Amino acid sequence: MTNSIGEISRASLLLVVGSNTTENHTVISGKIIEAVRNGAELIIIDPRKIQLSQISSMHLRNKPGTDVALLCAMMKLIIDEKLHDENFIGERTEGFEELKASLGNCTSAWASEVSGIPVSEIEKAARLFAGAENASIIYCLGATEHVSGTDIVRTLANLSMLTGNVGKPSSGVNPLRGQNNVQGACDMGALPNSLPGYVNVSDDEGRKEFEDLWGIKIPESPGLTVPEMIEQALAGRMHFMFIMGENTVLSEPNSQKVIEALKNIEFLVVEDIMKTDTTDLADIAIPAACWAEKEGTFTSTERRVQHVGKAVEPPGDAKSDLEILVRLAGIAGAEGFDFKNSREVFSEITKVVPAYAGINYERIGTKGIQWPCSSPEHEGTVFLHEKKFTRGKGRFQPVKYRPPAEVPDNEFPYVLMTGRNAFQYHTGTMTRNSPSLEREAMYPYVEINPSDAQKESVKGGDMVTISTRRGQIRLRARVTDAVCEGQIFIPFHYREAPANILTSEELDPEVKIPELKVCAAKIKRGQSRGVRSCNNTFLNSF
Amino acid sequence: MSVKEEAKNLLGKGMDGVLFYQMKDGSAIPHLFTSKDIDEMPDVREIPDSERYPLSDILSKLLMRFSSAKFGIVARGCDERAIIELEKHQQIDTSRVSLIGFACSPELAKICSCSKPYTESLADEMNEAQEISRGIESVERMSTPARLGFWLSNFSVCVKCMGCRNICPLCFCKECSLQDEDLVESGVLPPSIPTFHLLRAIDMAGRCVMCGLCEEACPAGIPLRTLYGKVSEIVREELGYVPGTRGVKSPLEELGSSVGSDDDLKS
Amino acid sequence: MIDEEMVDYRTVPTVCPYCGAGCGMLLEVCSGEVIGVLPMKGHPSSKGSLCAKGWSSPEFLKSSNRLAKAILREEGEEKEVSLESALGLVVENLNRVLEKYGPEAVGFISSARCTNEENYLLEKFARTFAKTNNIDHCARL
Amino acid sequence: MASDENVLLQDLTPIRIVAFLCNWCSYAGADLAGVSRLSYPANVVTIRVMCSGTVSPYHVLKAFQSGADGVLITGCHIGDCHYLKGNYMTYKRFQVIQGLLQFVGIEPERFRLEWISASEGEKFAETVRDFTEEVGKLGESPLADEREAAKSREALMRRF
Repeated sequence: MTNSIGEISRASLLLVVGSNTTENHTVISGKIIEAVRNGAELIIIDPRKIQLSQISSMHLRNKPGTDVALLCAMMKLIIDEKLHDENFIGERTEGFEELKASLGNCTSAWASEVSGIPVSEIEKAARLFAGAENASIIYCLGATEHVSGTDIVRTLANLSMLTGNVGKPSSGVNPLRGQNNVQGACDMGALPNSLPGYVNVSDDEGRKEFEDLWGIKIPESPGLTVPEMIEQALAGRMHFMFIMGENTVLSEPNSQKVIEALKNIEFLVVEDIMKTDTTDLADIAIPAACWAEKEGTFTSTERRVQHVGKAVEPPGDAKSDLEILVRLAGIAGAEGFDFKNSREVFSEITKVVPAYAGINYERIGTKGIQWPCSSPEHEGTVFLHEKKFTRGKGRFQPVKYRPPAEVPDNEFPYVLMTGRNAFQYHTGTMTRNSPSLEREAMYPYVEINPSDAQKESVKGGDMVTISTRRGQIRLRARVTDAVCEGQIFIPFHYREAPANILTSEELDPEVKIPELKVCAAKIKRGQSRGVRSCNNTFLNSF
Repeated sequence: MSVKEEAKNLLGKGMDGVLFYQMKDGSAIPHLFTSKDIDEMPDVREIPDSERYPLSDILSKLLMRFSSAKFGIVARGCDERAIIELEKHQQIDTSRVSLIGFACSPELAKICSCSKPYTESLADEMNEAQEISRGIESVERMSTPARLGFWLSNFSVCVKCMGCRNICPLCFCKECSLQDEDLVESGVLPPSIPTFHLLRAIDMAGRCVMCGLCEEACPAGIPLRTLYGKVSEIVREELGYVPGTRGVKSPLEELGSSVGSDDDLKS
Repeated sequence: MIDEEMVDYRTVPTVCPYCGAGCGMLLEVCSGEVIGVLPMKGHPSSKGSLCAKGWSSPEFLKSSNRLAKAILREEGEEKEVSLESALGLVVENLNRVLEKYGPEAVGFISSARCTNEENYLLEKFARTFAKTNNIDHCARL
Repeated sequence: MASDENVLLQDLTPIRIVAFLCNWCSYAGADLAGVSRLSYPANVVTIRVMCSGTVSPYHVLKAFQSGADGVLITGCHIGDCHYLKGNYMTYKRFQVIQGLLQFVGIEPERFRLEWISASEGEKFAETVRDFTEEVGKLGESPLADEREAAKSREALMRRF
């Protein structure tokens, strides 16, 4: 996030793109609700009806994967009507003319055609956004899990800079991180193309510093992303894999392929806190301590480095991942792993990641510190880019709309979207073992629009088979207008009906994010089981 | 005498621990002080106003877990009221509890709209409590449809975190009506409107000690104090009962205790 | 005062293990056991709120599905092994693969569920010991 | 909860009333009304309970949730309760529920408590007639389209 969670409630306009905030980032949605109570306009761009829709000023339910078109048309209108912030663009940015030129054909009429949103709505949203004092953009994986995932992020940044909504409070471009420490894992360089602190591995100077520090030569070409590793494994070129705390089988797209790939690896090590579908495939499964059983730091979506306290001892032989890695390095004879505890590791981190330089455990305390924090005197940074952008001037990066990779056809007429619900989390490793959450959302289900349900003669609670080119799953239908006609939605938490059997592994060419939010599917009504045996009202809200 | 000295006295008199807050990196967190660390007990003035926790609920858990231990507690007015009410529901055995009372700051009392921001032991030194409306009047001034709109829109942003129930010192039932499938459908957001919130309001009747922790815990900012405050007002005015006061149990808990005059009832 | 039982109750400030919002929470600990959770009132962003998941986070700690022993799978047979020998096997196989196929044939998947320190260590291990950039995590999911 | 009440209620338009009748007095009173061929509107679904004091607030809320436009509780007169003081409890609860309903914007006239003895067939018929008329004037319960009513952004922004 360029800005902080606390600032959201003071924004005068919030643009929420592809985020079911209430269900997935509940406490952040609380800030959005507070902003609306304070009179903020709320514009939602999301094909699905979400809980925030009922308090929104506008809900643009566009066709999945067409966000870029919609936003480009909004920008064109803003420029055409001279609603953009000329001072900001002049002083702080470059490449405006290129952006303007690139938007030439992005008329509202065109965007309306592509996205299915009426021209008047697009124009109204554009004017509202441009007219707002502090407009804050909040987006999540609904926006980015597309083949055009990078484009949408650029488009949002363009829109934000165009209207001068960067570098001031209650504005900015704010991705909501789905997991407690995605931000930190990226900061730490657990990425194939970057070293800690986002130093590119191909950057000779940057790499050199690490080579000197670690006393070892680092390969200069970027490594493989998870989807690419899976490809390699499938091709028989990946012989050893170490998975630390991830249920890859359920979380990656096209599960059947993932299972095959993992089976194909000669030696697979999986570390986890629970028995999962992935540990079941491991040659060695190593028991890990969970968050309550170890000390360390997490970095939240607002760049807040926070302390995780150890409350209890882990069960049995389980050890913290840190201890396991240190012992592993010890056995392997690797140098530079002589750490007694997380504090010592953290102090090394502060030496290699400039944004963390001024942070230590004492300063983190119970309230955390937001990076960048360059020195022990620096108080941390509430919002980024106040005076200047990291690279100096903010660069507009023109983007061209690309449709999703797999669109519905006669055989597979529905657009399948996947996501989470409020009471389960990711692959359910934790939530499905928590009775009070499991009771709320015990059964896998597919959301179907009432008119589609009628077409397919499906009633709420019926068992249906959903299939795509990659596989099929059986689950219950939930008939609801939360999804538009021609679209279906399946939460991916459930191993008994894993949605990722269905999903497409088409990747964004730049950052390799899979297109989990759009693929083509069909519905087949299965045998109807006793409806009463499961939660009837929930499934049949119509 | 400071609370620390009073707490030390209690430990000297055979108490096993004293429940209060510990200051950790600028945050107040609940902690049970024993003779080992009693010296670290902070003064009541060090506790930030915004950092209150359901100490009475924690005390109840401790009493059940350590079935013969005796505890002291450094309590605010609302903690004490909750303890009294919990005792009436057999959730706390006060013969194993000693209470050290303190008064909240005037600022906090104002934020909480609290009419009794101190414990009974301090009642003589304090000014006569004044009754403060908790937004009830302004809701009542609305027209009936506006009132309905106000509440339904507030309920509609509920995220069913159960924070209001979880943090409530008076919510101790093993089986919760909010998890009754017949009343509140599971898995649906917002939870059944308005049933979910009315159920909780009804359950608060004759119990709510107006500590306000529910409203503070609500991520959606629903004005729960106002809702439960109204229920408490009805119970006080119609049934003559104020939760958290010593003496009789709530008339809603007891079958047959008489209410009003028989003439009232016959009409 | 009681002699046998040692009374203790403390709360441990920590961060919610679920989404990236990073809400502050306190774990209530009694005799080495987590007995509950409270929202951290003074937390700068969550300000004393939690969601349904945060409130129920201690529930999975004692799940019967917890992995408590290292498990070795050989020819379809599962057996429990000591952590030390499990780690020994990991190193043995890693070295074997590195020798036979080179660093391109090994991959490390880190986790957005683990701490900064752990991510840093795994990344460092992959790059310095296995000499590969094949390190990634689930940021895209 | 798929329920038989729902099915019944759907057939009885436009006004739907749920009446809880105590077994010993009011149910007998209703029976007498029937035997005496007294006419009263057919909008009412009766639920027989052993004592009006067993009607939990949850039942009342459930009735409204299931689409009732009005809820009527009837019991023995004070002093006549077959469980001695069950109806005192009814009265206490009634006050709290009615006050709460009023506070959240549901007309208090939709919820009524009447004491009807076994011999008061006429009173039962009259009560149902009167209550149906009163609720009829108010129209359908605003809770029937709860989600529509909840949509208002303006209402959320309203401050004290």
